[in-house]
Amino acid sequence: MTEPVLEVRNLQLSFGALRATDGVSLTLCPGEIHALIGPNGAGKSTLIGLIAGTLKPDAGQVRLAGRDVTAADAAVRARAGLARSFQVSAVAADLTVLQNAVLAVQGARGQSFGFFRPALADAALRGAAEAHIARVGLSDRRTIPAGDLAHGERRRLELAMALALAPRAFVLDEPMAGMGPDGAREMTALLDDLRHEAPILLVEHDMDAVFALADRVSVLVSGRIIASGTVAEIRTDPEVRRAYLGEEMLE
Amino acid sequence: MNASKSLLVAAAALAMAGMAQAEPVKVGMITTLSGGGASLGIDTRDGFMLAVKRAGNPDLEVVIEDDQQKPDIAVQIADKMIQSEKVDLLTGIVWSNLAMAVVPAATAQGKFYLSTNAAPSALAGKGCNPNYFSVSYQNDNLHEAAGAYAAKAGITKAFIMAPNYPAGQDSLAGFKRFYEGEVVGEVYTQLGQTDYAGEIAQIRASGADGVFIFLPGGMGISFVKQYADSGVGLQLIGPAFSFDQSIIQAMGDAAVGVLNGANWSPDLDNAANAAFVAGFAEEYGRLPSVYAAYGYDTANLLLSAMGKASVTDADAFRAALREADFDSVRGEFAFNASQHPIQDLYVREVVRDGDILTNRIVGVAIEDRGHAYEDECKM
Amino acid sequence: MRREAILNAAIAIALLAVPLAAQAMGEPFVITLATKVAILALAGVGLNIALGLGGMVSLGHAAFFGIGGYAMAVLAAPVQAYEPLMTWPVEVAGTKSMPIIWLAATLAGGLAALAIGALSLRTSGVYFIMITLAFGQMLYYFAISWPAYGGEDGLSIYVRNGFPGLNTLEPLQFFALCYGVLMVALLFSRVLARSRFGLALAGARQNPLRSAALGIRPYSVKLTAFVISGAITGLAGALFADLNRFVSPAMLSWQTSGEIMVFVILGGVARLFGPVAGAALFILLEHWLGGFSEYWKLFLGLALLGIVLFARGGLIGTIAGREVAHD
Amino acid sequence: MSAMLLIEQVLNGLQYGVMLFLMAAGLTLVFGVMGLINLAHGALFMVGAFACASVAAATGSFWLGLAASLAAAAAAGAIVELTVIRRLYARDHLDQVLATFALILVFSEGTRWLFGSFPLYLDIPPALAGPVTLPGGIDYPLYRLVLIGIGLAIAGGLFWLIGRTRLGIRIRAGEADREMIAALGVDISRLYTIVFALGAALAGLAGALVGALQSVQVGMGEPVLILAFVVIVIGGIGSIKGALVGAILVGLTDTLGRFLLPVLFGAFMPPSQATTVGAALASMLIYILMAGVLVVRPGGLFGRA
Repeated sequence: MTEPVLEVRNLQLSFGALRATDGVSLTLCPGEIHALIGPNGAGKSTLIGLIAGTLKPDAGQVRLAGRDVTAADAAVRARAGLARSFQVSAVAADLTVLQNAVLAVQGARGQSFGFFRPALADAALRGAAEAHIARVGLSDRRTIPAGDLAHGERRRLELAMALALAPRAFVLDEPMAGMGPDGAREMTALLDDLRHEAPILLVEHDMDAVFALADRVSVLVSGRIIASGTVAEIRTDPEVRRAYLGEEMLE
Repeated sequence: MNASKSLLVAAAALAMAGMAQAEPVKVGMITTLSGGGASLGIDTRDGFMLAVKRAGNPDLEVVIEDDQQKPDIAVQIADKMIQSEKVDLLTGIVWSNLAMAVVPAATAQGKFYLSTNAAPSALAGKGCNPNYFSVSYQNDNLHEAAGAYAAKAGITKAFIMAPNYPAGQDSLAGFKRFYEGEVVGEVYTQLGQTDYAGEIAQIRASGADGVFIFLPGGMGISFVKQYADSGVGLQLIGPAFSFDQSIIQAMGDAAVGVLNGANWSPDLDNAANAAFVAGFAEEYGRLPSVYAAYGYDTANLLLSAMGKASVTDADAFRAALREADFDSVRGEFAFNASQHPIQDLYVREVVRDGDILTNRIVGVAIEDRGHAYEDECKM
Repeated sequence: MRREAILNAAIAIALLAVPLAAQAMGEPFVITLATKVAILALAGVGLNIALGLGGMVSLGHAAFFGIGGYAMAVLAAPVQAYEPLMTWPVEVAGTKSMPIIWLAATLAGGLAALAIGALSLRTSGVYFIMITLAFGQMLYYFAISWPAYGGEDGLSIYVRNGFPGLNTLEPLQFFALCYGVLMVALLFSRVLARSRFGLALAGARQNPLRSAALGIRPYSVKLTAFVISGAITGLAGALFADLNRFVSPAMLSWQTSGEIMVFVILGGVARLFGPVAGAALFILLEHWLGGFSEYWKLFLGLALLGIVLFARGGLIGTIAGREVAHD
Repeated sequence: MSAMLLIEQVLNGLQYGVMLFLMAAGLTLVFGVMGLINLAHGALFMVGAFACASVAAATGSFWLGLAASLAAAAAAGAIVELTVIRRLYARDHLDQVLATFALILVFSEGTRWLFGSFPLYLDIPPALAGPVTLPGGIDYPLYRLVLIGIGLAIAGGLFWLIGRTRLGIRIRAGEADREMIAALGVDISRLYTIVFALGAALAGLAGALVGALQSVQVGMGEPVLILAFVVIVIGGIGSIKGALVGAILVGLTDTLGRFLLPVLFGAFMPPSQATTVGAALASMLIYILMAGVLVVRPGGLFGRA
């Protein structure tokens, strides 16, 4: 097995008495899609925050490409190649698709402190941005303000922005959320393609997508990983069935 | 006719027949008519306009604007009056900081300025100007009166207090100039402060036998009410601004017995004053304040000069002003070399007269006082 | 967008035409008013960079405005008193030269914004509003009670400072100078909005979390914008002090902050010419209503209320429509 | 300097803080529940003082005046909420700042129109006038002691109201989730009006109580408003407990700073200079305190951020 791109070691974080993340360890290796599933309130968003650097752990380590980034903030981790998407679409709504993509490219390159030349007049920036937009199939929408995009298009724009970071690892928070069946199918195909770019840590509720895409699945319940393995192993794991189906029946 | 920018041309009917120079004079009055300090400006305006109305001189035109107690607004109004309205003379500013913003520039442009109130030391000494007259006093005067009289009133160990700004610092210096007792405590408060419990505790602990305060406007009202309630009970003395007609009603009985240094009082015994106080009460339905008195005197000084010289001849008009040939409500009145008044300074006491509170003179503090900066004025 | 461009051009031309006409008709005071509009608009352009582009609702911009004013006074006062500015460690003379004063005011405003912004930007939203307000008040009280430079009395500079080749005492020439500075600032503001930094600032305003995930630290971007904003407002303060030939703590009061903000919002937040339109409307209202009634501020308040509640997007937004300039 | 004087100054600081609390509580409540920043809160303080002064002058009873101040400020608050504030909840803070700034102008000039430019007279009720001797021999004004008592009682009442009553549960629920409480069938707009009127009444009460001690004049609300901002920033916005702690902290810092700093500087400076410099620094002290708190805790002492 190759050296993992992203490695999380024994992460802990409590909010008061609540242990939101309780000794989580996991790895993400080149070329794989590692799905993270779990019922609502299991602590998935907290874990993503810890990995992305918007939250600081009480204990434990986050390593990116062999480097300890636990002390680095979100912007530093992003420039080190950690590409993150958000559960609720997070784009700058007043900016156009192209502007959002250029923003992502200049962010990745650390070139945000240019005060005079128009950003869109920079051929290198613009070229890279247009390439990423083309990759997710939004080329004909590039002058539309991101706020006016359809839901699925916005998710794809997010992916284009994640691509701009020349990522070593993707951390995607529910990219299928709110999509119709067609959109979900398209997104599944896109993700399957993206894994060649960089491995994906995929947090997702859409089990069809998870089962179609994931090489490995980890199950998070109450801040702990209770099982980890291939799709087939997870399907038959008794503890997962209990934790999960028990919850599902309540819903 | 609107209120803040009224063009008042007095009725021609009473025009004096003997007027040699019928050259019209246009006066720009810049004063505070809105915001927290409006009562002072309103009294200034009303006193001034009472004199104008009584004189009925058709050659005198007055333009009035509100400075909102903001220096930058005052400067712009002055620019406007000089550039657009082409006034010959400016007057009316209540506050020293506004005067410092307006007066030097106005006099530099050859306009006369007659001060109805603010008279900062900078304009009395080094910055004195042939076109600048203070009709009211020099800022230190009323503090000096309080200082000179304090020992006579039995204050041998004084606790003195003022806000921490230039006028406050000048006031404590002015008090100490003629005070013969000992200063046992000296405190600067914050400008605009409303709670004086801390200072009152210090007064109580200081071992003083009297307290001098300079706290203009609302600050004085707050202090006097809190001081009365504290039961400290030492004699209070201050300048007239803090215990004037417009303010003491809001202090209530807490103010009764307070001494204050002044150069005018409603009970000052002369014919001009009696006529002024009665006329003001009749016209506006309230007793006049010192600001009204200064406004009234300023207008009468101006009218007297108009009778002697044309404003187009600046030197002659200046000479006419310097003669101060008018019946001041303060009795004897003359200008010194720096064109500030030489006048008697009194001490007044706040008394209850039926339903209202007012001031009564209790003694003369300094006779024929000029001011402390005369030597610095090279004019 | 095109409609807004036409409107902007019309405003720029009108602001230039009015004083020229006033000069021809012998109404110098109108020129003074137009100069005031240009200077206050410049302060608004500064605030608009923080407020409109960066989404930082600062209620403490009077601090930078006042600091700019005092920078002018500190440099110019020693000259009129025939004294050096300082004698230790080296003797430095004061100056009456506008370019040097402008540089000093810009730097002073920027530095103050760096200090205040570094602390205030640790928070956001309503905290940020209150903290900037409180820092402004802190400087205000300091200026009142600190005896050097006049305290509450302020400081008069009897003769307006000079600019090489111009007679600044001539109202029209001083206006031209202020108008020129305003136009340069507007141009800079437009260039800035479209630059890479402008894009990063828009990202940090609309979605700080996303910006961080793209490797752009919102704190640094916003702080930089706040410093630029403070610097421009500081420059406006120096010009304002020169207009009045006077500086006082009143420039630092929170009402000044409120008024600068009113210009920006009246005209239209994040609109290039918003502050110009807002300042012009405010000065017009002030003079028109002021001639009407002693209680003119009551009507000003009602007018403002009406504009906030029913004319969103300010003057420019109402006339030019919703679109925001991004191309 | 004696220990007595120090104790008296601590009492003064406490009393000042408690009064600030009455202002800050309404402000923080309105922000916590409605997410609204209200610059016009100081205007309601002024309304309370003017209502109390005019009713007390007409009837001769301070207590009727006090009741009038509560009623007038609550009514003014409710009217403002119904006509203006209501339209601002969905807006950003910028619009709220501008609209409430405009309200200050309307209230200030409106009051001046009605009552004139001269300060009004309002005095301490005779029953509470004069000093009492405390254990240890300190003469202290009774009225100020009563103010401390009233303030603490109201603080207790507010804790009870928020923590134990149905209205309190709704207020807390409203803070947490606007849609949720609406979905539960609570009339959210009526709740907002009530909360705003409650905040206004507290400000009006503070205005009347303080008005007996200080000058009742137009513009009296703004300095207090800014101090109340400092208080809730220090305490943490939305937290009543934070407002109480912050208010007392600010009250003590300000009073003791004004008293002690000149003494401190007097140790190594000539007296007249020490008083000037000390007073200048004392006026900045609470802002320095605020900056210090923010460096350590950007969300305030009891804030959620």
